[in-house]
Amino acid sequence: MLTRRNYVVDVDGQRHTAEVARSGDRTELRIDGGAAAPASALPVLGGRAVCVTVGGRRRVVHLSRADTRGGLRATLDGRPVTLSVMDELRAQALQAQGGGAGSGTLVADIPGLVIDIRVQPGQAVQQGEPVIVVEAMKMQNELTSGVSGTVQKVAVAVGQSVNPGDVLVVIEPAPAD
Amino acid sequence: MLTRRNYVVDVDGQRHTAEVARSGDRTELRIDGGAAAPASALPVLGGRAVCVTVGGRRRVVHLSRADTRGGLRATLDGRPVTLSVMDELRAQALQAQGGGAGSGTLVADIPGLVIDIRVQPGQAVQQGEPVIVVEAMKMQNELTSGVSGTVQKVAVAVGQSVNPGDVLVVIEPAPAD
Amino acid sequence: MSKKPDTHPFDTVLVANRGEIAVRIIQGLREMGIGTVAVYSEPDRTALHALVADEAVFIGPAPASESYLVMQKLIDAAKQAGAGAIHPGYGFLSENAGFCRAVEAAGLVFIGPTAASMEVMGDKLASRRKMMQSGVPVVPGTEDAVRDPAVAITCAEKIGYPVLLKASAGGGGKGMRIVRSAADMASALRQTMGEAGQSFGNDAIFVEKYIENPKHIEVQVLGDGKGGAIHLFERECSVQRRHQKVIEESPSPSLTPELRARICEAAVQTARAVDYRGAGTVEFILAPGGAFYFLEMNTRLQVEHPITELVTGIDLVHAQVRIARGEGIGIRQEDLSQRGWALEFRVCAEDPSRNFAPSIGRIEAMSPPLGPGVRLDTGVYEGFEVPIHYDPLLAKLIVWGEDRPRAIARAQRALRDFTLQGPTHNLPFHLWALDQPAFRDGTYTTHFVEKCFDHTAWLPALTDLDREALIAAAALLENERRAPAGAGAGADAHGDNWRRAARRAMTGHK
Amino acid sequence: MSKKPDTHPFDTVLVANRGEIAVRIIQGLREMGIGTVAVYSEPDRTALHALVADEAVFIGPAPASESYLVMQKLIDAAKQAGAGAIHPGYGFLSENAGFCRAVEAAGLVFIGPTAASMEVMGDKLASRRKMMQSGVPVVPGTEDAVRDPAVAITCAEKIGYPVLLKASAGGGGKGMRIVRSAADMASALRQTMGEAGQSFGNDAIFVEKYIENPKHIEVQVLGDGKGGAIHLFERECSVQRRHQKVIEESPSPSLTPELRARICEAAVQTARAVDYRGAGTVEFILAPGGAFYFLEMNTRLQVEHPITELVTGIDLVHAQVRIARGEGIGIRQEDLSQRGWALEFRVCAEDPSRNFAPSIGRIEAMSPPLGPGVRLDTGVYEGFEVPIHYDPLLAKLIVWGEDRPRAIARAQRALRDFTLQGPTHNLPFHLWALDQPAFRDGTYTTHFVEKCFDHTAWLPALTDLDREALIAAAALLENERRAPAGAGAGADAHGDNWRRAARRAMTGHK
Repeated sequence: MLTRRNYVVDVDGQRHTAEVARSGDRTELRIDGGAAAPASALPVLGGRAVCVTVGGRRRVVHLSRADTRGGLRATLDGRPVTLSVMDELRAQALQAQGGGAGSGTLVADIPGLVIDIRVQPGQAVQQGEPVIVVEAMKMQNELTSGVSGTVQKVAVAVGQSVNPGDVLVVIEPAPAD
Repeated sequence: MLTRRNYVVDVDGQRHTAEVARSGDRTELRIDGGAAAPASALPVLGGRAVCVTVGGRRRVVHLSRADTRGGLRATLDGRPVTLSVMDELRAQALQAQGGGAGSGTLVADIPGLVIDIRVQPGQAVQQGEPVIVVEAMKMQNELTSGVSGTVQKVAVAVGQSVNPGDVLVVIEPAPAD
Repeated sequence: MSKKPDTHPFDTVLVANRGEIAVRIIQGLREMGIGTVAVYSEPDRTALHALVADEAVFIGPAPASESYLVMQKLIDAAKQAGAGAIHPGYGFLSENAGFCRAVEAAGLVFIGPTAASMEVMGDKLASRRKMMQSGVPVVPGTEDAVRDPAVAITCAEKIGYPVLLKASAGGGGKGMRIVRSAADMASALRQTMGEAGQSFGNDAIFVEKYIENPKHIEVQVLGDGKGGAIHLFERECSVQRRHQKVIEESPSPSLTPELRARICEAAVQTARAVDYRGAGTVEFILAPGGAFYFLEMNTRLQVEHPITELVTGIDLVHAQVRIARGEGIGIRQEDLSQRGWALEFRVCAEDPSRNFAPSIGRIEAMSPPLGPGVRLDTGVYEGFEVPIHYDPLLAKLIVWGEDRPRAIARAQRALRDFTLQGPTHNLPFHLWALDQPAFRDGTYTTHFVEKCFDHTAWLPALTDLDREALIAAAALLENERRAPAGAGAGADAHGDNWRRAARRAMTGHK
Repeated sequence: MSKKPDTHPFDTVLVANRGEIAVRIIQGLREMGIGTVAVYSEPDRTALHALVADEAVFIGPAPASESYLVMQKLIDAAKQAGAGAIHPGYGFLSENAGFCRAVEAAGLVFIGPTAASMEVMGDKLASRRKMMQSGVPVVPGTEDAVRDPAVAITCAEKIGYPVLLKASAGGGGKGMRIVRSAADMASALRQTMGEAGQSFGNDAIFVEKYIENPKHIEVQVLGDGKGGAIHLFERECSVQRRHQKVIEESPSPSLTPELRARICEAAVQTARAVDYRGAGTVEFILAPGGAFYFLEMNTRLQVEHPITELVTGIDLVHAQVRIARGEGIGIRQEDLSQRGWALEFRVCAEDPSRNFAPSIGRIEAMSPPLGPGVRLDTGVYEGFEVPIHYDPLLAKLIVWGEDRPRAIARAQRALRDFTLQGPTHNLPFHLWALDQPAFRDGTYTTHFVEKCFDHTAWLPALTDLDREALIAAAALLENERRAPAGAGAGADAHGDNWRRAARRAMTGHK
């Protein structure tokens, strides 16, 4: 029985397609519409890595799952790679929902303590401008605005503890030039 | 809600009883019918060990499951311990089925090659007498009889490969003196 | 209590610290046959240091101010567990003279220097004065605190701009400001005094020549507390980010044998000047021309002590314990030599691409590098959830090689062999550093990272073959997860069935 | 092919071996910037050596005779992968002169001695004669093969009973028989010749004085292939079981400086006598009175080479490669010295309680010991299924300390810190050995294990507190498995949900 599935793989922000065709014990892989090559992936090192063979070339990739949405932590020869994989249909559905680069919402990504807020509601900010400082692990972490625009809301106060996912500041992006 | 369960724990061949009483977050342990003491067991070191606290005393035991019948591999400060645990009812049921020390059936415990057979059917053997030699990992492994008795059957031949669980020699135990 | 007046026997030690240094001290104590007591806060319930000690005492909630910094809790824990001595490690209370006094007042041995040494060395102005008296070179500048901008300007004109305004009670890169002209002096002095008063409760400020492109050289010393002292050669710690060391090496590639002899001798003089007891480190600034100046003395074991251990063959924790027991230094200067080269890499949960901001999370995978010339001192393990409350140092990778090029090559091998996934960390940064010409030729200064590191373009490019392997790994594993090749087993909706797949694959069940 | 006639450049090396030694060689090559090619048999598909190499070539089914011992497959694999040299490791084909010739005939560099050296040293009679000519002391006995019992008896009466009959082609404790009187000579000679003919295809037997209570001392040498040679001091390998070494140390506790100088000089003479090229080991028997005799020379890297590396600071794999490239030894004798003390423990899958019978299985849990002075060379990892087809050496734990007592104390710490579960192994045996008076005082001989080890009563007794902890761990975990405290999660009928429990506990979900 031949099964064929298509995936979208994101490697350090660059999008690739991969077609996996499996027939019995044999698996073939076609990357970015190129030629199909026999391929296998064998979990090794106690599940901490995968020994990948594509067209006879063997590599060991260290991999662990970062989230439940296809995000992976990958390391190749000590170099970290941002990797994610998604079924092609799901990738298309997500793309249809829109979304693009640069968000106006600053969200805490680690738990910490707000120690400085550099903006006020109504204030205009440039992309890259410091907005808020969160201290964690004895270090100060300055968060900058991802967009140019106007501060709509400051959701936290100095001295407040925040957790990952907490919204800190909302900035209304200025219309593109 | 209070739940109370009884276990039989074998430590290096010595049998103990343990009563675990749990009420909400609180667990108490009573060993060999002694006094009950608050106890906890926290898996640590990535599940390779357990941090046990009994009556305020804290110890780290390295533990992994050896089989599905309650057998465990335990190491305490580098010293290996043969450990098994069983629900009290199951332990009683097993005991009722009989079974005792010293079996007359020699079974291969590792894969290997039979390189010498020292006995013939009908021959009398003493407990501890060499019966068969199996080579594995370039080393010769001499198996001795667990009982005194008479060889009933030699189930393998020199040169034959054997796998764990294969019966090698069956010895009919002599009646106890 | 002791029979001989000068010895302080103890058979159990409480380690008033956490993380890798607590683990390393426990290892050292155990090797001497000494019982070990750890302390742990709530989030450190399952921390490695609490698991490896003979005993572990709970000392309170997460904030260090309610646990690791509470002197009485530590002393009570030591008494409760029957410990006769306390080892403070580094950080926390290790350089707190009050703690040292409290420990000794409780009848326990403090494994470290006297409170008096700590007090002199904890105050930059006091230690500068002490060193000037002892003939140890200090950076040109004022001898006393300066409140008047005019005095500061006079001094600056004498020694030449730029100058540094420095808080006497500062440290760790805090409480400093560069001044490049007289016009800036008044406001800079006002601001620095304000900050110092607020941060350290002491607004004493002094003026110092600002050394451009300096190197950070430090010398390990051991003192017997009676004026006897030896040195264990130098370490160079010029690779810093956020004013904190991140890679250290020993020997320093910047010293000639003659300069080494002089700087080490200055360190011994420093230790003698305060009758130093135990292990300490004298830090110097090395100017491009070869002039060196006393910076400060750290009155404790340093994070980077292992490189000295590898090069000299001396175990510093063992030496600390011997001295604390009153057995003296037990090592003669003439028996010491430097063999080979050692490098230490601080493995921190931080993101080099985001200005080294701290990262947290569970250690999802960890396999230490092994084999020749590699040492790992770690405070974490696979499965451990790194607490947010303490510093981001997870482990230290230390390598030794026959010479500097071989130590670097070995470090590259070990850094690549080190599997660590979970929090973002700086192992890739270390690989970056080892590839830089300024690191390889040893000319790097404390400005190395700020000058050379571009956080947007520091990771090596991926080759086409790299991409192929990554795409294949991701696609094939996702495919296996969605439709396992094995019979029966359904896809695991919650994700991670790779470990189980690994088990199947490795036991031969396809 | 090479530009300079005397250099043999290569940028990629095939490692014709498996397990820990293949991994260690790959590490060494990588540190020199050399590309690495592994070979693997069917059950080694997921073996560590095949995973860490840059490339890995499949060479056939499990039996070594169809994979690791097939010369042509190895040479083909090297050619296919573009390797310019082959490193044979130890065991397998490492001392096979035919392999050495075949490799060189294929235009590849053999990282090891010449075929001629191997041939002389592979034949005990030939090497005895060679050593006698060179003035190296050999055990008193016959110079030629003996077939006539009368000749053997004459010789035995001259040197005194007991004597040893030894097969010229034997090794590893095989092909030897003790004879204690003339009456036993004829039958013993007949049997030994028969066995030798059968096992080695060569029934040449010679007579040698049997040394009672001997110590096994060996000396590491490096030769340049042109008569130049140096030594890297001695190793003592007297802790043996089944005639195989299991603990080694360097220096030897049995040598005075004077005796050390003489035995090391004899080793250098041995290497010079055969124009030895590369790394080799000259083995000696040390008699209780201090007399020493040449035993044999191992013409390869030894299992126990790391203790020499730790004590001398020289990387032997790097040295092998430099010599194979034609760069010479590159180390001067006068620059070498011994620093501190090193011990090696062979970690084998074997059961000390069952006469060290091999054990197999999956490595269920493995956490290497870390921290100061500890090195682990391993060929396995957590999750790996140890194949039955090869030898039971899983890893080597090597420790270094400032002196012998401190090295022993550190070894005890490291052995206890080493988590290894799955196959039965001998880490507890090593802890036993370190507790024996004969080991601690250094008087142990090669009879140490047979004399001191009681396989029925060697494990330390469990204290009441030990029992309490074990019972609690077993009962509480079984209770948790049957009725998890957490809401929702049902008991896992297939057993092992501890790892998941660990995850829950460590992420704070009760």
